[in-house]
Amino acid sequence: MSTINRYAQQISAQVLSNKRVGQYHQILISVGDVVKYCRPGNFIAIAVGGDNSSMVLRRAFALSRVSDRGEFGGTLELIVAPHGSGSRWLCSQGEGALLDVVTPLGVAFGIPTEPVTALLIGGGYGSAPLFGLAEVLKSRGCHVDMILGASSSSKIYAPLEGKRSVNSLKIYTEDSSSGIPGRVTDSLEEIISEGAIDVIYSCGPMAMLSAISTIAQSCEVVHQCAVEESMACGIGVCMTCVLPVRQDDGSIAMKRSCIDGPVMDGANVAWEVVGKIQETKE
Amino acid sequence: MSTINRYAQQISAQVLSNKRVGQYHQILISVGDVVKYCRPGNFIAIAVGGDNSSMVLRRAFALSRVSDRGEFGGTLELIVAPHGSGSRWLCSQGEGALLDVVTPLGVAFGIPTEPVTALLIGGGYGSAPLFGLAEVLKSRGCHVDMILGASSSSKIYAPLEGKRSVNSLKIYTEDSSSGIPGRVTDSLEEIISEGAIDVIYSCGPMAMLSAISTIAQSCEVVHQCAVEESMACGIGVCMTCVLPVRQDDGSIAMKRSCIDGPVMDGANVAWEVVGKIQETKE
Amino acid sequence: MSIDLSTTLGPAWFPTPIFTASGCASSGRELAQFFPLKNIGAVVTKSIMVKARPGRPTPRMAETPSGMLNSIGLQGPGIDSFIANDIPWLVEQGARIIVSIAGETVDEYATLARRLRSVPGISALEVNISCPNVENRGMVFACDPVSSRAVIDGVRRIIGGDLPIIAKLSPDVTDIVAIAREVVNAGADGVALINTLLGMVINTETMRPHLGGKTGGLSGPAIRPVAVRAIYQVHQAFPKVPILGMGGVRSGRDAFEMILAGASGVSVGTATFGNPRATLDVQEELEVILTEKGFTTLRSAVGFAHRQDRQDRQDSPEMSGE
Amino acid sequence: MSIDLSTTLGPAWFPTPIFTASGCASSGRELAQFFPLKNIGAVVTKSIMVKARPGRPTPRMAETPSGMLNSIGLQGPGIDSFIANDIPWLVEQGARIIVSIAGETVDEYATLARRLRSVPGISALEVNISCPNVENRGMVFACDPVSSRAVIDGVRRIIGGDLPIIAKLSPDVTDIVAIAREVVNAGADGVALINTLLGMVINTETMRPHLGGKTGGLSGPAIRPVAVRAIYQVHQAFPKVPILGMGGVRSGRDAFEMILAGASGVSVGTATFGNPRATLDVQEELEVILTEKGFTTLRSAVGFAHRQDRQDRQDSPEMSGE
Ligand SMILES: Cc1cc2nc3c(=O)[nH]c(=O)nc-3n(C[C@H](O)[C@H](O)[C@H](O)COP(=O)(O)OP(=O)(O)OC[C@H]3O[C@@H](n4cnc5c(N)ncnc54)[C@H](O)[C@@H]3O)c2cc1C
Ligand SMILES: Cc1cc2nc3c(=O)[nH]c(=O)nc-3n(C[C@H](O)[C@H](O)[C@H](O)COP(=O)(O)OP(=O)(O)OC[C@H]3O[C@@H](n4cnc5c(N)ncnc54)[C@H](O)[C@@H]3O)c2cc1C
Ligand SMILES: Cc1cc2nc3c(=O)[nH]c(=O)nc-3n(C[C@H](O)[C@H](O)[C@H](O)COP(=O)(O)O)c2cc1C
Ligand SMILES: Cc1cc2nc3c(=O)[nH]c(=O)nc-3n(C[C@H](O)[C@H](O)[C@H](O)COP(=O)(O)O)c2cc1C
Ligand code: FES
Ligand code: FES
Repeated sequence: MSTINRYAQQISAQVLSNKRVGQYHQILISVGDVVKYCRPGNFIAIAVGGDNSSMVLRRAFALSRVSDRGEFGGTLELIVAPHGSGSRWLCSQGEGALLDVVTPLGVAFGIPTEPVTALLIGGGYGSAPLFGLAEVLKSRGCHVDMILGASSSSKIYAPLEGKRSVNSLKIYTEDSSSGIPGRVTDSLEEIISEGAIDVIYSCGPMAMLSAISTIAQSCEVVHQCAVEESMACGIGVCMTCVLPVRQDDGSIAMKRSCIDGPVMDGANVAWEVVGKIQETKE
Repeated sequence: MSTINRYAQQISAQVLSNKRVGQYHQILISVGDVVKYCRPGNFIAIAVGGDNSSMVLRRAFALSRVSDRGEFGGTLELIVAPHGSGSRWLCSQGEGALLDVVTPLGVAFGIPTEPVTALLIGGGYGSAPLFGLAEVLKSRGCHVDMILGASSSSKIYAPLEGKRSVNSLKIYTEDSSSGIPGRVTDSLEEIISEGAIDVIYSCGPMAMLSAISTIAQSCEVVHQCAVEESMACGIGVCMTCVLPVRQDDGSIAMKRSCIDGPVMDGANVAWEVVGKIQETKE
Repeated sequence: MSIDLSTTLGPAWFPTPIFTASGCASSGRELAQFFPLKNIGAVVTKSIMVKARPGRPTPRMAETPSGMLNSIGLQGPGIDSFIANDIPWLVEQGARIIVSIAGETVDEYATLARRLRSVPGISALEVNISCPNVENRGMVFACDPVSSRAVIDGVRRIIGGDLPIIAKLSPDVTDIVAIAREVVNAGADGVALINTLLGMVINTETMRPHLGGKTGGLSGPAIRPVAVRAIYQVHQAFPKVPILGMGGVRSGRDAFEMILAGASGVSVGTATFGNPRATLDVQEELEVILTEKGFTTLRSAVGFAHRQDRQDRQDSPEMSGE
Repeated sequence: MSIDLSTTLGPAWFPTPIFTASGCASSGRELAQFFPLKNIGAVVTKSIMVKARPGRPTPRMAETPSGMLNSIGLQGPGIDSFIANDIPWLVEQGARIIVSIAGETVDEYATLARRLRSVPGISALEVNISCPNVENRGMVFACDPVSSRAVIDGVRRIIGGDLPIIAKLSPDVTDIVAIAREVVNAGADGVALINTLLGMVINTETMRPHLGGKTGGLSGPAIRPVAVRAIYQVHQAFPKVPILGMGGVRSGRDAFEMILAGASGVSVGTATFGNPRATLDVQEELEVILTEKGFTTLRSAVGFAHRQDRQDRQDSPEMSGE
């Protein structure tokens, strides 16, 4: 734990661009040198609402793509769904606006030391960190397949550049507005076995992560998922973001998803008691 | 009372320009037809801090100049001192920003039906409503002298165009940085008698209004002053903005400066007990 | 939209559940410049006392994060002038009227009730017991079960069964359910929850309490979670007692939250200072929300947050924070 | 700047008056990534209980206007693990340590005191009595003078004169001065004011209480006026009893406000969630303000807002809102 958030810095980041993409905003911000420590799976916590804001808590966003080259030096790309008042405020920030951010936070995706066959599964804006992850995996010689799902086509975030970094991309929509009708988990078992998948990386709604976990376990595939619990502090001091996680001795501990996550081993999360658990033996 | 605020409207007003003038901001906003009902002495109440503001109360500003001609239709000019968080927010609003405003509010300056000799006295941004007032008085054939005072030259607001609408202008600064060293009340008695003043109009800090009132009463000159008490609602419903005002029967009543003012007869205000009064016979 | 927004507080009927809050609409006149008073559920007037009162010294207000403090000290014209001037005017406007009364002794409340009982056009009395009781060490009536009971009991005796009585409680108590129990037992038809929280701001320039009266009442969105909790607790304990909810309501969503918690009516106070039309806006937004949620009557939404609760009673809502 | 920021809470000395708030800094480790813990006055650790505790179900938080609700349920590792792992680490950092303890029975507090009294490196105990008392109808200890007294009395007996005891009180009471009187009489060296206010948010989508634990504790700038009032009242009643102030402090100005009201130390809680460096920032800003105001010692500013008061005692600060 003492190494987590070791490189986190609170800095002022400038908005370089803010584009609408489907139902999302793709926001590029300049963060300088801290970019060196940013990995796929890390997140950023952003203060929202400006100087006289009634919103006292930061909002968390996955780092979608990290770049340390280019004319602006270190930059981060975020994919933001205008959901409530904080994310709407963020989506309304134009070029040049200054954001108060803390990053990189949390546990990043684990990168295999050997070239493996990886399946990346994203739901909604959950695809955000996966494109950056795909680039890293490819650079390590991995084979990368990707599946994205959402209720509707406008909620699929799949930028053109992103598609280039994967070997294959399947899209599922529940309303059949694009790709395959249905959910990402519909033919997951076949995809895993046919593709000879070694490891699954996932990010998206908790229900999706839970369903993937069940399948991954039955197929005996490693499953790293980035969870999303509501977070007050994002830095491990408040205990609001906890998830029940099975320990080696079989007991369940309430782990902080901000600091012991957001990337967790899907096999260890006690999905069936998320949000329910009150008593466990520790 | 039932006619007060009769024409008040809550509208969205666009910022047409925002210029720094000395220590103030001169802000021009477009308000449309409501301008027809705006008079010198009226004020405007502006919501501050945007959608997620922690500031729940409007801020009051005197209407400095009112115009219903020109390319933008009805416009109002405000002179704003960046004082605390609300006024600083307002001063940071650039061209095109939309403001949520309620105007015209309160009692305006009374305009004499005959041409008279008027002395206008302003302290700090208190000069704001006086230039608009001067124009109206001149158009009624009045002779208009003006005295402005402030601690320092940068706190004197006296726009060039404004100077044209008065017959004479004297400036006092306490630190001698421009005009006559000292306060507006220093030679007031002489000015009143030499200038054969019929009526004084004033606006500025309460201590200044109080000092002018004493002199005006000893010289038996009518004194209309625009008071400034902190206001929660600005529309007469909360009772926070009260001032002790002497009634015909000699008793003192706590009058609302937002709706029974801000323009009041200086001779009636019980200056000596402002902020102190607890018991009066009503 | 054919949704039935009507509500009742005891025997009193109102076409909509959205009212002004006492002290935040004066006696209605000034607000009438912004919308017709008859369009909202009711006007709750500024608490009136027996005699005219000048109130506390200024400054009387301080803005605080998402709220404000006020220390008006119940400035007002006294009951005679109020009955002569304000009530007839409100009646003329076609407004439903809830008169808020306040006293420094149990007798003063009774006197007010006596003066008001035969005045036509009043729908209900709101009895503001959040005033210091001069007969009992200056302790606020609503902070003491015995004093609270005595006031309501006195008013009830005078009023008989004619006018509904709503007792307005203070949140500054250890056990608001216990106070609610007393006033209901004493004959209150309903309770109004909540009055302001006692607070203070120190002016860091002068290094003195900012308000002339030193302490003041905290209102506005900042206190909404406290109000919702109080409404929820009292509705849970007395599901049949009508509640007039208030405290930081600024939107239809906020009013809906209080209704789900158990309020049959909702007063809009401080929000009016930021938006003169707030009461009407809240009402219009509430109607949209209820419709979207599939309610056809307001009544069916009252206390809805408790319904599913009945199944999982094991986790008691009488828990504390950390 | 040669200003003397040092302060004392009973026999304990601290180089600066700015501390973390219990439950808002965990056991310090995570914050140490953002500033050296030895640079602030003290780390107040998350309330620790005898046994390990998983806490309440999620969601455990809801943002509210200028504040938040939390319902963590005192999740923690239990006293043994805490003493074995957390204290030594904090000692190593050179931090001053105030250990917050919490129990469900009077005995549990005594047990915690017994385990802690001989642990080296602890500056003071903060006794969080805002937990439900399982022996007394689940009523929160701090809401009942008798239970409050019993807890402090039990801890004092065990601790002897060695460690200062600071009793942390709840604002959810009718008379906080009365509770302060009890704990001081029982031997508390000081009081911490205030814990969170009991609140609730209803999720208008699900139409159910938003928090897993239904109610939660309200903190943040929204509650600051309530905290300042409580500090002012208790300092007025017991000018010699040191107060650790907290509730919505986010800037040096806010800490200064509490110090003027009577606080000898100030804890920064919720502000840390918005700004990990908040505690240190508050401390640095406070130093600038004190200097600008011409204070050469922190001590001379404590309770300053009362000094001029002594002259005009006629207007009592024990007034209510409207
Ligand atoms: C680790 C992590 C990564 C995230 N990555 C992204 C991302 O890449 N893109 C994106 O659009 N969103 C992301 N989110 C969700 C994002 O933080 C929420 O959409 C946002 O907090 C909603 O805030 P709001 O002010 O718009 O909504 P409001 O409803 O006003 O928020 C109120 C409070 O609830 C919390 N909250 C509300 N919705 C969520 C949610 N879905 N998850 C967690 N907390 C919530 C907020 O943080 C806030 O404290 C992520 C969340 C976490 C925890
Ligand atoms: C009738 C009237 C006319 C005014 N005209 C002007 C004008 O033309 N130009 C201008 O710059 N200012 C004017 N003011 C003062 C202006 O409203 C305050 O400067 C402004 O409210 C300060 O707000 P703030 O948020 O910057 O300060 P803060 O200190 O953050 O304000 C906190 C609260 O105190 C109140 N307050 C603070 N200072 C004053 C003050 N001086 N007077 C009244 N209330 C105050 C605010 O309204 C707010 O509710 C006028 C005030 C009134 C009542
Ligand atoms: C300026 C002001 C004056 C008030 N006067 C009264 C009053 O006279 N009688 C009363 O019962 N409540 C009074 N209140 C309390 C409100 O009626 C209401 O209970 C409280 O403010 C919470 O609601 P809000 O947050 O919507 O304002 C007053 C509140 C304010 C802000
Ligand atoms: C998430 C959270 C957890 C808390 N946990 C504790 C706790 O364990 N013990 C305690 O005495 N107070 C606890 N508190 C209360 C704080 O210490 C503090 O008294 C309160 O939040 C007011 O201060 P603030 O507004 O600065 O946060 C907690 C507060 C929060 C927000
Ligand atoms: S969000 Fe605070 S501990 Fe995770
Ligand atoms: S500001 Fe509310 S009555 Fe004047």
